[in-house]
Amino acid sequence: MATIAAPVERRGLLARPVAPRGIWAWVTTVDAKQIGILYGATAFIFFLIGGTEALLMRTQLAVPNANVVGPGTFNALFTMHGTTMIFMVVMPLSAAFFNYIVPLQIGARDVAFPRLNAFSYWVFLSGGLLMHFGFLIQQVPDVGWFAYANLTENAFSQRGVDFWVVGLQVLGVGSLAAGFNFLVTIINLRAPGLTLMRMPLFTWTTFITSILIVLAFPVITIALVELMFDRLFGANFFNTANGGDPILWQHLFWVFGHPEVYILILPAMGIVSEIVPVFSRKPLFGYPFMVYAVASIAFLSFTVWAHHMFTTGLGPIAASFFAASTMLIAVPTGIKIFNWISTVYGGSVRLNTPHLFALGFIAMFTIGGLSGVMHASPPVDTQQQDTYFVVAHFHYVLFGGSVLALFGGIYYWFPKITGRFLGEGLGQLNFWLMMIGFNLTFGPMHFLGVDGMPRRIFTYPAEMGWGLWNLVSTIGAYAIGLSVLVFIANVSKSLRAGERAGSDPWDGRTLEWSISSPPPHYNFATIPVVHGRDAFWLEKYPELEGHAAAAPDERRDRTAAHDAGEAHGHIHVPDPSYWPIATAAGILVAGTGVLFAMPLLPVGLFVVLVGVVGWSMEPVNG
Amino acid sequence: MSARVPVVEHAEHHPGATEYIRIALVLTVITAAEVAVYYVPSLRPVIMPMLMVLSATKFALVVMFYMHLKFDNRLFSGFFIFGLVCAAFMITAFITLFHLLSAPKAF
Amino acid sequence: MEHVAALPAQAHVGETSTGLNSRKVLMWAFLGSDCMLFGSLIGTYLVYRGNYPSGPKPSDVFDIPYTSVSAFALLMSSLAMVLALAAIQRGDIRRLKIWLLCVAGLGLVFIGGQVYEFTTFGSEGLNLTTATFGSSFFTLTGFHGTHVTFGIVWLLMLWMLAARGQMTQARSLDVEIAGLYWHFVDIVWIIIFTVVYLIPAI
Amino acid sequence: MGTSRRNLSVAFIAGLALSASACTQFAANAPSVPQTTVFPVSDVGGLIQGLYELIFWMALVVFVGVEGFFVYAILRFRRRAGDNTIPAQIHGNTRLEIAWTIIPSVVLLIIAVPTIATIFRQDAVPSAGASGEPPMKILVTGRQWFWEFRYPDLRGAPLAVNEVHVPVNRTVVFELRSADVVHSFWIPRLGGKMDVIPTRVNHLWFTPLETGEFFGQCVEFCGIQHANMRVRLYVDTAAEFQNWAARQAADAASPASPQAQQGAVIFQRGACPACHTIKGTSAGGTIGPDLTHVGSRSTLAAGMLQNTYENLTHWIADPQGIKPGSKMRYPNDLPPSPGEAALMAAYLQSLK
Repeated sequence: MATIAAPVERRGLLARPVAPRGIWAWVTTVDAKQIGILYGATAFIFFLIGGTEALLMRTQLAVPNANVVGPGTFNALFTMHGTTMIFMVVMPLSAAFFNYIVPLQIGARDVAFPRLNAFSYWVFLSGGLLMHFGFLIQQVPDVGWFAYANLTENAFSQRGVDFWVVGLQVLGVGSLAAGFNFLVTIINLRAPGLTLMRMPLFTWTTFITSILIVLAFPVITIALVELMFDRLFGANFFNTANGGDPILWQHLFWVFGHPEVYILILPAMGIVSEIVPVFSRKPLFGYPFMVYAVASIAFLSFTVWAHHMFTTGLGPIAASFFAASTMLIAVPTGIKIFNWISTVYGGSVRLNTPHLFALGFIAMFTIGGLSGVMHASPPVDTQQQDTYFVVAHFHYVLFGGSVLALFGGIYYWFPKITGRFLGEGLGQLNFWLMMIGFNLTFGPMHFLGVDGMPRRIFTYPAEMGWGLWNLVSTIGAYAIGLSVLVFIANVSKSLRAGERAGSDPWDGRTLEWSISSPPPHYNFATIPVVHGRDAFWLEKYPELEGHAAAAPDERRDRTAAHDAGEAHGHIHVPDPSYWPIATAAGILVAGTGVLFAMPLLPVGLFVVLVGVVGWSMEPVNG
Repeated sequence: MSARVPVVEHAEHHPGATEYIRIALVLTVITAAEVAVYYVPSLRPVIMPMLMVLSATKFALVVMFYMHLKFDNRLFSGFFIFGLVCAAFMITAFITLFHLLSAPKAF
Repeated sequence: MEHVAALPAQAHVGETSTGLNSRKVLMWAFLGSDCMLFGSLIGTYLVYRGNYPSGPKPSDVFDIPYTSVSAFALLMSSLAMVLALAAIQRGDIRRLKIWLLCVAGLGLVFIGGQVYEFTTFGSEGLNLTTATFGSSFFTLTGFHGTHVTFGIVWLLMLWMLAARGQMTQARSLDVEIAGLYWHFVDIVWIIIFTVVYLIPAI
Repeated sequence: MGTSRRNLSVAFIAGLALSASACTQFAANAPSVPQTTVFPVSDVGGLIQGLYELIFWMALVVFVGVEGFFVYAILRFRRRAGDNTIPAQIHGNTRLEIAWTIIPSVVLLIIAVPTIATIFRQDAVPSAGASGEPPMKILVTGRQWFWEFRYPDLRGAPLAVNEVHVPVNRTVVFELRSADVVHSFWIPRLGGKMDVIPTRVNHLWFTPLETGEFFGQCVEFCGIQHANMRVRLYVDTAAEFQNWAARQAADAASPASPQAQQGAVIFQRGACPACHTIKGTSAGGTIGPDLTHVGSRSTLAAGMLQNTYENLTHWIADPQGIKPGSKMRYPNDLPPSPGEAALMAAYLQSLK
């Protein structure tokens, strides 16, 4: 898009905004750190929305024959809960860390395409809004986050599906843009000496996640286009009356959907791989094997999708193939768990809040992995598919996994981002409440699944014998809710009066801890040169790794270097720009047009065109 | 130790105009062959593999020479081939699942 | 401990870890990604290719000589594209402009052909709503046509810049990246031409 | 490492093992949990259960081993207050990596081999069940939101709705079709589920080994009333089954009581015959469930209500109140009066 860049001396359509303040600073920012904060804050708001939806569902299911919400509302709740948590919470929270942390970890001043980065965020926000516009007219998506055809055809559904289709399509554009950006950033903006096999593991998982995004999202894009053509123009992709096959949707959806699972979990694994070594004061055990494991999980994730479809009548040959490929994924996953445990083993283990969350991740993810092996076996899966056993499984992976790790990441990097610690006492309370609440909520769902309770039912009769565990589960859900309130209290307290954190509060190992907290606008006054894995640790304790001890004056105080850099005033960071948000606004208008008033569609597309032209004409200044 | 490397645009060998035109001639011949094959009834039994080989050859020629992948950085080949392999796997799987292993249709 | 001089953050200015231009890396990543996009479309088409219970069969509507000509036009546009690139790499802006126009012109021939073909098919009773064959055929070829159209706009913008004297030998990368995109669109059609048009629907 | 800490980790591991086995015990309440998946009463159910138990126990061993060692490692290497030493910087151990690549692979192979064997066994319908008779075919149609069953091989091709009967020890093959969207047919104690997909025919078979009443329900989300698309399967003795099938094949009984006769008139005069069939009368609609023997069913509205006179009256008078979104609607949404509903209920109750 930005390839037809004008020569530097020419002015664009609009002058680039110069270092504005206040709200305009956020609107026009192209600084990855600020964009990271925008991602994080927005995702957290969506987390509260998605969490509220979950609590409403749990309230309805607490006792048999409850009548808190009706069936239509319940279906909308689980659809929006799933969609929100996946696309508007876990992915953008991961993106928040990609934005804030990855450039710092690789010793870069920004990402490869700063304006594209801002565009990704605004498109993500637009997609989230489009998805929620249905609430305005009481037409909320209600066909599940998987939206199985042919329930989504006009004959069987209402307008809610349109909001899902358009919203997800737009969210996909944002994800793709971010995926490309981080792929190129990690390839091209590494500090000198930071070879691939020296990259911090979080950077690695970001890299692999970006590859997955780039290859998986086109597939859902096409599936959504086909569904949209069916709904808007009378195409027949999934219209069974004219030969459409609902199974094709399932295949396309899961070709995307399974890599998507790893898009959700790999960044979390990266975060854990950062936290555990720091708080065990040991390098990550088996680093190269961890990298190979991540890469092979990513590769295999494109070959296993039909394990979501074992009950569709795949036939024994296909079922055997997908069962075998699925089981294969357990091997690299196991390698990761064993390596984390070995990192702890023999270490000097501090049980601060970030570490508690990371260790909690390992313990809970192991459970999710083991239940995953159970329904990797198709015959067993025919008893577990679409029951609460599966709900338990993927919440152990995505909540016990992703969410715990992301909270760990917040506790870990909060001092870097704000310069203040989150409260340790409230943090511990947060962790234990969440851990207990989580296990109370999702542990009993294993029993409910074994007891034959299907997913996505808004009610059940008392005679089914599911009352007790549902009640326990609901109580647990409220405990999770409480733990989130504790977290909010902790953050707001820390932002006002948190204990000051220095540049390196945890005795960190990677480059982000080598600069001040919060980092300066330009990240690094001088681009560091990397001599090995755990670059900052190596710089602090060269003797531990058998390197000659550095002369004292070479142990640089980077904060001082920053002041020097600022004083020199020669550090170039990209100027803010209006075009990313303008282009994204065009997409928002176009999407709104498809949903409410077609005449708005060309208007929106015109705004996009103006945005792209303005963008490409904009002077690219350093 | 690898430091940052200045971006060098044209360090590699690029084929010249003559070579480009020669490749275009080959592409033309193959296209003609494809269309010709289509009209020869006696080739019907083997038309599928024949056409696939012919178009794969065209595909490879354009990618290797016009897109310079043969001479360019292996990273680019990596990206492209990984995408291509994933797509090919998906398409092969679809054909297998829908046409070779498919359950009987209910029409 | 050595430190390299402060570097601008933009990748396309100055140095990168790999020595590769970031925009070119982006384009190749995009092409890998686009493989999956067209992979999904072709996959869908192959699932549905035999399904035309009512409407016309592919063999009823396809005009192979006609489509061969437009496929050939697109193929030759790739030749013009590499010649345009060779021209700017030599610093020959005059030839660059000629070849760019030539590429865009051949692209327009292709698009014109597609518009005519779609119209003819429509009048013969094959459209997006004609069973699943129609849906998947028009979506696949339509997506490709959109790609071509976008490419034409891009090339014409490059031509405009060249006409205004803003393209120099130093900016040959701009042409190279547009060329990568254009060749990709061409190879996708090589596949589509074979899979959709030539291999007869059985 | 102090004794107390060792005791703690031993206690923790024991606790894990205990709670895990408690899981199986809690799930083991077969009588009070009608849809339990782990007390199979069919041959296929037994096959699946055997495989499940193998994987479950292996997973449990791995679970206790990994989590136990993990907790041990955390407790054992906890940093003491004031201790600021840096532990040995161990980067890895290739032999260990190879070991924990190979061992899980072997474990997975132990799971994969019987898995694949079971996939093929579950796929192949046996030529005869324990009773020696050939498999009986039952055509199943999933609809929003009820189930229809037809017995094409039996005399009079009997039909049943939401409650399906099969003879014990005879293999039954369900041919699954959908009339609208994707459903999934599942009676947990008889074996695994199979999706019911429009444009496709899927098969599910099992040989019931015990008589009794077994619960099931649709398990693929199929719209607003997905939760209320239940099914009951009755495994009868061969004789009971013959009787039942003969009754189902017969035409509807003529109404005997005056109320029932009045109800029949109202039924036939109203909009009901447009959607419902009552064999032996002129009502021949195919949109809603067949009502020829509705009085003999134990539940109404796909398992929502007990089939009593009061419930049926209520259901006829206010279907949208009981089952919002249900396809049971009246023209202009004008339901019959309570009196008419009661008379029709009397009629339908008489259709045993």
